[in-house]
Amino acid sequence: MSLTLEVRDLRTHFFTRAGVVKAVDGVSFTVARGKVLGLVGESGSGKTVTGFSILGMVDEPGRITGGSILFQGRDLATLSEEEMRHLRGNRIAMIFQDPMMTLNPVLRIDTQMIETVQAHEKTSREEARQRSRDALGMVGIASPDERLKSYPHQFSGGMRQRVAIAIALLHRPDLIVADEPTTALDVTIQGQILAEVQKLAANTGTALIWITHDLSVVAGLADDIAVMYAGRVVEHGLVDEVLDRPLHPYTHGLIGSVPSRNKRGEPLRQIPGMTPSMLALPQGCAFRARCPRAADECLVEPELRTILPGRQVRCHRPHL
Amino acid sequence: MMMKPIMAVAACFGLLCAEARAQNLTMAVGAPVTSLDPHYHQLSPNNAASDMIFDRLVDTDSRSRNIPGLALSWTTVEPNVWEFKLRPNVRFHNGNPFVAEDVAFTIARLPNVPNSPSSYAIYARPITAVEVVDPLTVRFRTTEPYPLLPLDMTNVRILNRATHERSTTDDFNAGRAAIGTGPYRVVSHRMGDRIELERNDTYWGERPAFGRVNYRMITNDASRTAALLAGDVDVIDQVPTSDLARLRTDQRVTLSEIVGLRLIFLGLDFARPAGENSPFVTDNNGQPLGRNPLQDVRVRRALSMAIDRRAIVERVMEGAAVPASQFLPEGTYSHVPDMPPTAYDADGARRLLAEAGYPQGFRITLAGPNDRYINDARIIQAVGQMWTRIGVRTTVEAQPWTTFVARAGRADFSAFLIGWGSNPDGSHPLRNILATVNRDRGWGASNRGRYSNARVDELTLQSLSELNDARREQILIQAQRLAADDVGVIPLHIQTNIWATRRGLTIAARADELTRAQDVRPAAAR
Amino acid sequence: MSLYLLRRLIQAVGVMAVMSLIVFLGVFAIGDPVDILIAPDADQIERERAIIALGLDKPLWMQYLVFLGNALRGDLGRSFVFNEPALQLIMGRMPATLELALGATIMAIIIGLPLGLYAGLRPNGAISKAILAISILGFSLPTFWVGLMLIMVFAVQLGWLPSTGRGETAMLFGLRWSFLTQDGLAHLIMPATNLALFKISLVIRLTRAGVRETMLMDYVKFARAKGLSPARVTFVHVFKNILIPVVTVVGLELGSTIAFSVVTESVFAWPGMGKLIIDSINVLDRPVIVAYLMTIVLMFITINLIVDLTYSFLDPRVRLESKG
Amino acid sequence: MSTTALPAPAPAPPRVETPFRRFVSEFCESKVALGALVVFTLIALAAIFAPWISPQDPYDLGVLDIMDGRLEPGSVGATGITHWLGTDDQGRDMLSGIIYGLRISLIVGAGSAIIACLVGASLGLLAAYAGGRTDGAIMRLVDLQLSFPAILAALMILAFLGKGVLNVVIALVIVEWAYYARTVRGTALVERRREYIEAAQCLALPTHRILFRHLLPNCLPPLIVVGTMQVARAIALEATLSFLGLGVPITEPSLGLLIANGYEYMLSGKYWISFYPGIALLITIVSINLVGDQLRDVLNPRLKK
Repeated sequence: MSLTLEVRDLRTHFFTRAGVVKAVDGVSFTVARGKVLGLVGESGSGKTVTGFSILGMVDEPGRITGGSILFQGRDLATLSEEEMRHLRGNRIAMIFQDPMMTLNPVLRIDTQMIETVQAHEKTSREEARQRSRDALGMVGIASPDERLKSYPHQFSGGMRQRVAIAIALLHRPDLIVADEPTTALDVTIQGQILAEVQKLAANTGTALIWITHDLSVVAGLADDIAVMYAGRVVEHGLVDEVLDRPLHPYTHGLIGSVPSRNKRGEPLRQIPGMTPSMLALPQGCAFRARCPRAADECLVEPELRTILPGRQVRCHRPHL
Repeated sequence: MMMKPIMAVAACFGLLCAEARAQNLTMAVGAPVTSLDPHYHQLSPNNAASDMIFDRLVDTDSRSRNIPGLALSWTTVEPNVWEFKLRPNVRFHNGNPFVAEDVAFTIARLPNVPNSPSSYAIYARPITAVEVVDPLTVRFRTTEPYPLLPLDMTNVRILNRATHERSTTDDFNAGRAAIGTGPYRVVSHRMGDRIELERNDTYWGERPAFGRVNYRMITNDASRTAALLAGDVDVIDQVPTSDLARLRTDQRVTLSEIVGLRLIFLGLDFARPAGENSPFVTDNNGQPLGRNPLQDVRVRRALSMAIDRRAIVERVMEGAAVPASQFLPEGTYSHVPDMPPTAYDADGARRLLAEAGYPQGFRITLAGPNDRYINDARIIQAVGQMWTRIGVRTTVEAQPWTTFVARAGRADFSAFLIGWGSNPDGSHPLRNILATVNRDRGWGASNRGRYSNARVDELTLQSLSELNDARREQILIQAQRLAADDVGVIPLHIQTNIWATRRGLTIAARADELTRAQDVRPAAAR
Repeated sequence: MSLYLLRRLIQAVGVMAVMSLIVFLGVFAIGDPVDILIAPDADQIERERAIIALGLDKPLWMQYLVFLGNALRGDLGRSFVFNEPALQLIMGRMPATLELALGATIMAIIIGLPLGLYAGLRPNGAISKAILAISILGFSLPTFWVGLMLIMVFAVQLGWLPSTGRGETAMLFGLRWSFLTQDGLAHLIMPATNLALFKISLVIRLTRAGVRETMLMDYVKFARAKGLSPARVTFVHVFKNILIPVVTVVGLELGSTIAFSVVTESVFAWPGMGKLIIDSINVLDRPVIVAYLMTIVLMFITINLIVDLTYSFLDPRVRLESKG
Repeated sequence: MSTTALPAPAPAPPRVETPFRRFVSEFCESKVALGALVVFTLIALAAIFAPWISPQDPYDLGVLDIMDGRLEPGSVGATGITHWLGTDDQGRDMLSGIIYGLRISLIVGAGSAIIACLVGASLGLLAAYAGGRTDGAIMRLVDLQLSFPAILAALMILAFLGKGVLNVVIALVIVEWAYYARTVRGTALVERRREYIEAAQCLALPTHRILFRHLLPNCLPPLIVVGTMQVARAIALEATLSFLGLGVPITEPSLGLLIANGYEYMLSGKYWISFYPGIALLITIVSINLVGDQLRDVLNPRLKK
């Protein structure tokens, strides 16, 4: 099993006027070829920043301050912007959350696809167009020739996301970072897209990082799962194992709040409290204040420990 | 070795340029010429342009005294017949000879220029017939003895019947018909921008100094001065007083000045009778007074005495004016002698006000234009300061001429500043400003204060049929003195007309404000 | 499309009728042209003759009807002052103003867009801040003052450029243009700069604001994630999106420059329409004012039409058929 | 809350971020903008308290004396006042004139810009939102307005209403509103195609709510750009009108009128008559715009993370 991506102790900090925001603070995980990693967490937990860090697209005032991102053995954190650019959209692609906003409204679909092809390969326009057409076909868009000549606003949301996915697939990348790509879509379309992405990943050997806050999405899709809280991975393992037997109290709470897992008639369980401000994280475990199992020892920050085979957790008092 | 011919060529070229520069004259005037038709629109800039192209029977010198022009002499052969002897051997630019027939044609044309916004017809109106005695003698017949006819003729530029029989104003503006007997001929005309002229080498009079003239219109005062300082133009007129201090000391510039014929004065409300309110006069609390204090000669005198004319001339006009007591400057026909400008006497003014029943003064609004006369808006503020100091609290209201003149014409104001450019004859301001408004006589057309004095009217009428110049002058002086004693208007100052030329040139400054190329000469040739 | 144009045309005619009515009433309210035009020593008889000669003796409504009747035949009247058909007068002055306005607009775009782009892409850089600060100077001082300063420095002190006037012209399409000769171009530089200052600032600021916003849009991030070069991201993805406000304002400004070049033209003695209109307003030369305004309205409507058409070209979401 | 955890000895109690505090602290992020705000506040205070701080009442003709006219900076006039910035041609103390002039200029500039913005933006939004005949009518009105020279408009107002500061404001509003309308419409036309407007329409929200709560905020950035510039433009336009004799009354000069008056003396080296008012105008406009720039950046929802 070869690793496509190995993130080790990644730190991405934002240097704002109010202080340093450690949006990603010591995150580690791996994704193997053809596998899907679900990166799960509440909004503000740092999962999106992790995704952008991998693509080398962290905007000011943020920057990667430590750790390594090994992509097929090369450390992305050390590459120049130009080298990074050649990987982006080519070997590593990204799919964004809001399909309404990801396509440039004033450019035709063909322009936006062809430029992607030509950004990384010296091909003729005609050939690039051919590739684009094929990619549209691949994601299930009918009459791609016609659709190429359209503008984004002439598509529905689901169709636009398919276009975005088609763009991501143009160069048959080795890694796709998908940032909540189905959140904005309705459930039936969400299902279709999930199924197609899964099929593609399996067929092409593309590794996939699926960023989401929705455990139910990951359940059917991912191989591995990494749960993030306040900029750190708090639990990492195979998807079935984590979902069946969450070790971290936060993961536990998350699973408890998924509607389908609750019994009918019972009130939904919620994690009490709010996501802490990233500017003023409490000392010790960041989850301490909301944790039903918190104790004195939680005032000391826990390490990510391997406590079961293939299972890592960052907690002094895991559910064992 | 190659250097020599090049330098020689360069030297030649330099000489040529110097020669060309000596031959060329660029003038910038502040008021746009609106037509080259000499009978289309009575307007100083147009008259100046016409003066370069056409001639008048009676010319005027720089101090506006009549001198022979196309006529060599004139006299009354009968009380109501004037005879003019014409200058022989004068030719129009196109070679046609100038003869008496052309005078008859010109007089006939004056009332018949279509669409004219202000025609020259008034100069033809007293004339009942033009008789061509011989090619060089012409007689004008009038209904009554008419002493002003030679003066009227200074306003009429002579055209050629053969050339201009069918010419329209458009033909003149296009330059096609701009053919006269004058010192310059038109090369091209771009309306509102420039006129290009070239010397008429067959001119009967003194040969103009410059072969080609570029007559440009630069209406913005500061830009006009800047153009002179930048060396882009050789002569400018209407030098702004604010630039005088600098230009007087600038080695590159020569100034030419002459006291003009334009009086700046204050008009007062005589339209409302003594027992009525004047629209812009109130008591000190802003309440109506119930009477018009301006009908009281003591109040008028007080207002005049309160004004420090010397201060206005020195501080506001920067010396470009002389304090005045009357319309015509010293040395002009019918100037009233021994009548100095009212002396500044604030205490005396306060006493007079108290005598008239206003020991605490009153409030008044002084109106005036802000784009018409030199420093007009500044002058009314200065007068406002002075009046306020004697207890007449003054509000100053300056506005563009367009709105001002309409209101002044309706006698809307209680006190206002205005100017009057006179012909050098006392009857001119008397008839237009001081005479009672009378449509049939055509009097008081510019009497915006509605001043009225029967004795002044009577004397004015008398002067208009008196052919003896000396007797006439006495009548005019008497009438003007009466009106001045009555404070019919409050004279402030007579403007000085100022031109600036680059050093090495000189221009004969003219009292009538006209800027003409033939008046410019190299300084050495003076 | 042609229906759309037709409708705009009909609206234009309506606007022009309204405009002419306003001018008739306005000029009537301001004052009487005869008061201003007539020689001070003209008597009442001469005055009445002039009133008849200018057609001002009839009641205002009748004057307006006469005007409308003539206007339908393409005759907007003759200038009171110049005795020339007003329209011909304006057309004669138009090239001068047009080249001044175009010169200024081109300067604004050539200078403003790149500086605005730069300032938008590096919002926190020292150069960007300097650009922004200096751009404020461009519209802080009154035009007439800046104009005189330009003349003082470049004509009087340095002697580099001619102080005023239009200079030599050459004929093209039967009209006189000064940008075709070297002398003419030298005369054009200062007044065009004077007019352009405000516009340059405006373009800089609009562009900067647009770029800053657009840079944060998802589609720009997505474009970067596609691995596009920064140049392509900036000049295709960002640029095309900021063009709408820029085109709107530059279009508007072109119009208003033509309409309001009054001050610059008078300071630089530039014989254009602006100088003509201020002179005409000063003497209440109504036919010229009316004809001028109708010309300007027509021009504005044309420019706005072009701007609107450009919208749909620039942004596929704006559709002509969805508008009235 | 947990039962077992000890009260957390947090390193610093997290500040309560009310929107206003957040706004203030974000605004203060730029030292330049903060400085500009301080300068502008001083200017505004000077304008408000003009009668108490200026050495002379420059509007009272009775205390002016033309014999004190055009004194150089630092001269002592006949009344014993030291004229630190010199005097103008009427003997008006320039410092006093500038302080009072600021007042007029701010009223004229800000007043007309605000009113014109309210009128123009509303009409522009309505035009873009309603489309059809409404759009056509409003936009033709805009065409009409934009082509109508400010000078003629001002002259007409002068003829109808007479002179005065308020009338200048009215003239400027009449001239300026169309700019706002046109600018807002351009942006709003794009924005109204966006889905959130459709959503709002589906919810059957009242039109004014859609216009002002949904459409307007998204058209705000270009509007603020144009708006802060139009304040400057209004002040400059007032100066131009004054230059042409159509502005405020000459005895109550604004900064623009002071500049226009002194303009004629520039060539003869009496720089102070227009230079100091020019500097005052420059500082005012620069500070307004720096504040405006920062406001725009802070208020712009899209520039926030």
